[in-house]
Amino acid sequence: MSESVVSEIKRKYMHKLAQANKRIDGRSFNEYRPLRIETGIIKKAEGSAKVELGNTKILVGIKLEQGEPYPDTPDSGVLTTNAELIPMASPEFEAGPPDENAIELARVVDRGIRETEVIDLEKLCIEPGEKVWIVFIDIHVLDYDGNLFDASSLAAIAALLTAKVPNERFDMGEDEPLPIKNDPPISCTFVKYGGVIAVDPCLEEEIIAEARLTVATDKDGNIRAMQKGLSGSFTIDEVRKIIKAAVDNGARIRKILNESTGRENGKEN
Amino acid sequence: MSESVVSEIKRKYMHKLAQANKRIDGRSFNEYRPLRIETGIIKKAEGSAKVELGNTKILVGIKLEQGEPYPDTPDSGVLTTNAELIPMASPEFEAGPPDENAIELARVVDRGIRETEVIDLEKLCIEPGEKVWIVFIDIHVLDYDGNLFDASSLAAIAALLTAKVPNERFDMGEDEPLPIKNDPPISCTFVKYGGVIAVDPCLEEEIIAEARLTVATDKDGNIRAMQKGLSGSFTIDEVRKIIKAAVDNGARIRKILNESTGRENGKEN
Amino acid sequence: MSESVVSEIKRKYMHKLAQANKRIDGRSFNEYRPLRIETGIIKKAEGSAKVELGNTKILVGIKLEQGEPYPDTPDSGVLTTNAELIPMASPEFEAGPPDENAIELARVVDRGIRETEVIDLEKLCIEPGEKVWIVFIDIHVLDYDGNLFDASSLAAIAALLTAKVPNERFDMGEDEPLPIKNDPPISCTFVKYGGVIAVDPCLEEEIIAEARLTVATDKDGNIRAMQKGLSGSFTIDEVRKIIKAAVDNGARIRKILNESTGRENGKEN
Amino acid sequence: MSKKPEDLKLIDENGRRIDGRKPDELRPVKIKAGPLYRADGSCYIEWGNNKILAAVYGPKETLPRHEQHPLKAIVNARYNMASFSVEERKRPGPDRRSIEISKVVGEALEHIILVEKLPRATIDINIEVLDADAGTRCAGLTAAAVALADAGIPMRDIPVACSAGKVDGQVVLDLCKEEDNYGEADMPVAIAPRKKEILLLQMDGHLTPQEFDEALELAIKGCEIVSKLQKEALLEKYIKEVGRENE
Amino acid sequence: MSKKPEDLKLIDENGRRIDGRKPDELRPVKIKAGPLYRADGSCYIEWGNNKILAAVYGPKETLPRHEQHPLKAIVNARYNMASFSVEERKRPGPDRRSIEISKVVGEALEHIILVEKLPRATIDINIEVLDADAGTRCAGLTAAAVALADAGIPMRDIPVACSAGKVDGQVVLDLCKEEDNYGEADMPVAIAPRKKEILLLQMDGHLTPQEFDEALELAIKGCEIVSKLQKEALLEKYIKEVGRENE
Amino acid sequence: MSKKPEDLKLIDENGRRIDGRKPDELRPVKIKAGPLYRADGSCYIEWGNNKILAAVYGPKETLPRHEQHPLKAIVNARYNMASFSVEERKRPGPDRRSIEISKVVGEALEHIILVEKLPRATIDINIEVLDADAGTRCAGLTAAAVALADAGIPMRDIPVACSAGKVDGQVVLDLCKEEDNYGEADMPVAIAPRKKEILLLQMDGHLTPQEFDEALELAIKGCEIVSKLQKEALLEKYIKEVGRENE
Repeated sequence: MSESVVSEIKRKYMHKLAQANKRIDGRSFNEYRPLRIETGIIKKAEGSAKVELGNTKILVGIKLEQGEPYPDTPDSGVLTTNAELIPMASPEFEAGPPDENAIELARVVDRGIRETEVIDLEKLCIEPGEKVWIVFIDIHVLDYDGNLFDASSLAAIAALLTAKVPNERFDMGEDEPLPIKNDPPISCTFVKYGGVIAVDPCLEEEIIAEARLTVATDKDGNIRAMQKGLSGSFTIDEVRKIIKAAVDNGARIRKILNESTGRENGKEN
Repeated sequence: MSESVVSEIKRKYMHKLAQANKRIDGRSFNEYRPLRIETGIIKKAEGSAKVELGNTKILVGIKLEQGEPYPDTPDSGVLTTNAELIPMASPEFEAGPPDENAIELARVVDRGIRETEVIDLEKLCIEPGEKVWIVFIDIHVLDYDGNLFDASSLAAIAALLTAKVPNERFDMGEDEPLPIKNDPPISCTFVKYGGVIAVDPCLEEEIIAEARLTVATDKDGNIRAMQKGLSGSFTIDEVRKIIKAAVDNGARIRKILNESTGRENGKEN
Repeated sequence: MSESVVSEIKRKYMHKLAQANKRIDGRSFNEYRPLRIETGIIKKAEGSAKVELGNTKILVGIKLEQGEPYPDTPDSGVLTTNAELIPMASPEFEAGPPDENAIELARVVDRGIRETEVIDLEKLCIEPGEKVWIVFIDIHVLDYDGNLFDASSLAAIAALLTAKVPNERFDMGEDEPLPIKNDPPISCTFVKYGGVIAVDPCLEEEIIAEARLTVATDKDGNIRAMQKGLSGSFTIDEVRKIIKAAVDNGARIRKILNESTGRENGKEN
Repeated sequence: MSKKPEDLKLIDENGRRIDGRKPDELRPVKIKAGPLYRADGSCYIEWGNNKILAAVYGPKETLPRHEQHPLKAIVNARYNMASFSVEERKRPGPDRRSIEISKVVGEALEHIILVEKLPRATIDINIEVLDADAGTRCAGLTAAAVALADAGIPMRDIPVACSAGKVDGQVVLDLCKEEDNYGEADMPVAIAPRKKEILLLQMDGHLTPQEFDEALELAIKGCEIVSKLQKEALLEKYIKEVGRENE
Repeated sequence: MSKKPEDLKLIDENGRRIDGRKPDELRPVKIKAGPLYRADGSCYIEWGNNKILAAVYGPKETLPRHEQHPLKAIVNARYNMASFSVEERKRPGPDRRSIEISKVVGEALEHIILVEKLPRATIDINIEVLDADAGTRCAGLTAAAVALADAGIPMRDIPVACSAGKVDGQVVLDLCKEEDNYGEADMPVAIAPRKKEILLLQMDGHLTPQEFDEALELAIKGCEIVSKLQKEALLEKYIKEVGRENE
Repeated sequence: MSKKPEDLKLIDENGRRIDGRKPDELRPVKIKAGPLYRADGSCYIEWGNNKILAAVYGPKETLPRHEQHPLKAIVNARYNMASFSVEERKRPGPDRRSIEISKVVGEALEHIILVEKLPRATIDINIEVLDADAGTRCAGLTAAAVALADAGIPMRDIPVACSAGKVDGQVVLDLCKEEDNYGEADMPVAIAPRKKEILLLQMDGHLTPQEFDEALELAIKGCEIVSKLQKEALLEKYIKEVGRENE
């Protein structure tokens, strides 16, 4: 994003730091920024979470509406994920329909939740073939200082884990918790620049990054999703190293997620 | 609109005129331009009216179609207002979807009609919750020489007052007049420039205007809608003075409206 | 298209050639380029045809879906034609919604098929007023070297003549051939430049062409459609001469079409 | 060209058409030059039940500059139907039909404008159909030509358009709505009348080469009648203006 | 202003409103200056159940250059509702309502910015409604004004907004959702408090001239209360920053 | 990765897959370089039932100029599915899936182009899926790489792509449609074969780290087989051209 406007001087400076085993914000290469998750903050939403990852701030709101199921899954609720890179979050973001960056972000978050079957979509069927719950995950990027993939994915999951089905609004009885099926995957993103690999890149690192790899892992240390980005390449060994680090970081992040969503004991609904 | 292209010289000249208590087209500051309303001119439309206000020309056409009501008002017809600032009317207007000026115009005209309940929407229900009449008000600006708000609002009202429900076209019996509920509000627009306040601005005045205020009043002299525009400000006293003038002008305009729509005696359908 | 970028030199050279009774690719003025039609090449489509006309390559795919009929023809299937001038085919084509050239192309092809009633749309009614087959003709221009009108029209017709109704995909029994009603019209396009009229223009001729005329004729030598294009004019005599040539070329092209679609004996379904 | 109801006769036993006209008779046509204040040139036409306004802006500098043509003026035509101009309300904005008509009408008019005298300029032609009956493209082109003349755009001639077609097997002039819907062919034609150059020519339906010749001749005859009305409208405006100046 | 259910009383026998407030009482308002990292200036406001963020970017060079204004800064305001901020999910992107609000809020704020000191520049104002109750345009404008000050944009004053209206025949301050839906008039007002200049004024419903005077006076009173909270929020941030610098 | 019907077996008792292949067996792949006339480089690929065309235009000057990159070429990839290439007709134009694929494929190819040798230039890569089976992004990237070479774009290597995945608990190469729908993981991989650099890597499903290693190895093996076919296709075209020149 906007690579051409960054001076070569800055790039060279950061490469030099990398050679000296240093990051521009003083972290070690395997150090995640401070992470804060807050849920249930939007009254009008069925679920919501704000994630602060360093200076990056993401707000995710969940809305449930009723609609028709897809013809090929008449017994299942529908999941749809949208990301808005609003101009508030960065001078580089422009108003208008989602661009390729917003679309990639929404699709990666969506696949992580969908493929792992975090939500029990079959329990969101109201009338088979006729009426089901549609779960809208809306990712609102408020402040952009790098690593939207991890922050957005976490915020979406935290919002889902604490969301409700709004039966009352539709005169269908009392609200109930959104049915959760599987433990969510934890996404962990790495970038490569100047010969080093850094976890949880801040914006200045993203701007000069050559390649990016996001790995989502489950609580058993298995891989649930991967997404490589940018025009640089990885060696096979680098990928293996990243997977290992993603599993390690994933466990720590999962703990924070569980604490902030009242799932400390790891028990599932 | 296009302020930057007007020479400062013109602005200064008009300010000088204003100090000498003169307007560029010779009118007094409380003088409305000649107003002409013609109805029933479009054969294919259910109602239509052409308003000529000085050189400004507006054509409004009314179409009625059948559709679903809004879920929260299952017993009511639907009203929808659209304004097209077509390139025919001015070299500044561009083809394409309505811009913010067209949208503000449509919304102000719409609110005036909707909030005062000019149309009896409940009589436009065909089958509760299933099928109602949808009233489309389409404002077509043909020639732009200032004060679109008043001219469009008048044309929309004149077209509605003389419109029919096209029962025949839908094999539902004979056509009947569109049910009118309340006496329409009359919109009156003022601009401020160079220390003076002028009613019914022509285009040259609009270009240099600092602030604009539209006040819609009913036949009892009450205020039914206001819309301030442009980046200048008004004092409280200026607003009071404008309201008084809007009531006075409103009575004169209402007379012309009633004459041209066959409502001379003020009797309502 | 991109006239302004062609050097005047090229234009003058081609005018000189024309005076010497020569075309830039060596053909005579009434000579069509080699034509090759291949059908049934896209497995996922209900019908498909690739037309190679000189270097111009067009792929047309037919899809049938189910949907509602138009209210005024409740017993008829629906025909819809779309053309995509994809950037693959020419450096002048841009991604995005169809421009005026693509729209004119699609509409001319569509009218030729619709007005002649090539498809028996009444046989494509499934449930009157409720459900009918919608026939999608999608014209995909792959390689653009002039005369898209004739090549696209031929490809669309060849694809239709060999298409099937996908009953199996909708659990409605076995697939059957798309019902064909009338013999298709054959479109033949001419351009005028430097005082001559040339059939089947290549791209270099189209760029400098002053006027274009497409004439579609049926097997009895009658005129079924005409479309004049570009900003030049024709005399009445030129139009008459073109019609004559369109009938002659049409017969030859029809033979190739029938051979490649298995309609050699001219018998209709 | 929809399927005709079986009992519908478009030509009666006396050879009269469904609206009472003879085969070679035009609908009533009224033309007024210069009705608009802002436009550089304008024209209002009533042609049968069609009501159409045309406005011309230009010549003006083409902007942004990289779109300028160094050798000639760019002619943009925009044909638009008001949403209330048709039986069932039309969504505002261009549909595929109006984009095609804008293209063919613009190309036809461009031929007659001395574009090479106006390099780097743009001429915008706006055609607004306010009330639509059959034949709007011919009426719109005819009005646009008057608006161009009213704007003082240099032209070789004043184009004019009229359609002919085939109805119940008979070649007729200037099809009305029912004839357009249920006839066998419709053929809009625009010409530059001075040299009878054909500027616009479209056809759908079924014509033998002989019928085509007949229809083309008829359409040109219609064009020549309307051409006179165009010139009268321009003259009337000119006389009024001169009158005003002499007051 | 929907049709009121017949048994709904918006003012009770003690003169209390449906949410317990007195007629001239504001909902609780909390303002925080500078919560965002990337923006040049920002503000978070909670006003009743409204939760709104405002961010300002600029002044920066207007690009592309041909859009620069040679004599003043261009002020772009963008009011946006998050799709989850309302009862029924809103489709992302601007609708007609938010386009109108962006326009009137931007015009109101432009008046108070010293735009003539920043020729060729652009100032972007973003207002994001995260949780919506009635009165978002007033709360959003109020937050945007703080964000502008936080960004160090030169201003003549700090604008502030508040609505008044009529409910069950009574003029009241700062309508809540039910009052907005079933009341008789709603009138958002924005002022520059120093000289009581009226920057934004909209009204729908039914007010006699006397009621209008009363409502305007009440709205201005509300503005003045909120204006103090704006200044406290800016002061608090200033004190924090000074404190940090002195550490 | 939809829910698998219970009685569906994707691997039979003999270890054969649903289309008869062995776990490490590719579908039939045919590549033809240079089938298009207008494009600067092109390639047609058939991979199983996939039929895909790729075309390259460039390097050409980036326009408008303010979008030029002073230090390198801009690489634009556009992956598009023809509306008739899938079971249920697809609306023309880019959907979210094709926008994402365009992005990841373009980024992968950019790495291998010597963009720094072509400052201010643009290279446009068009991938048109004409008939779609599983694995279109791998087949499309593979074809695009051949088209780039055919266009004479300077490259460090010729990229190639192939997917691996997991089906009925077994790691397999090059998933077909049923395996993609009902398998446990799909992982498209693109590499620069000379140094085995990983250019594209996506995965959805469930893999243990061991399975991932196995799948990656298998995908690279598949890439190497297809890489040979790419080079043969380019050689064949080269020989034909030389032959023609020597005639």
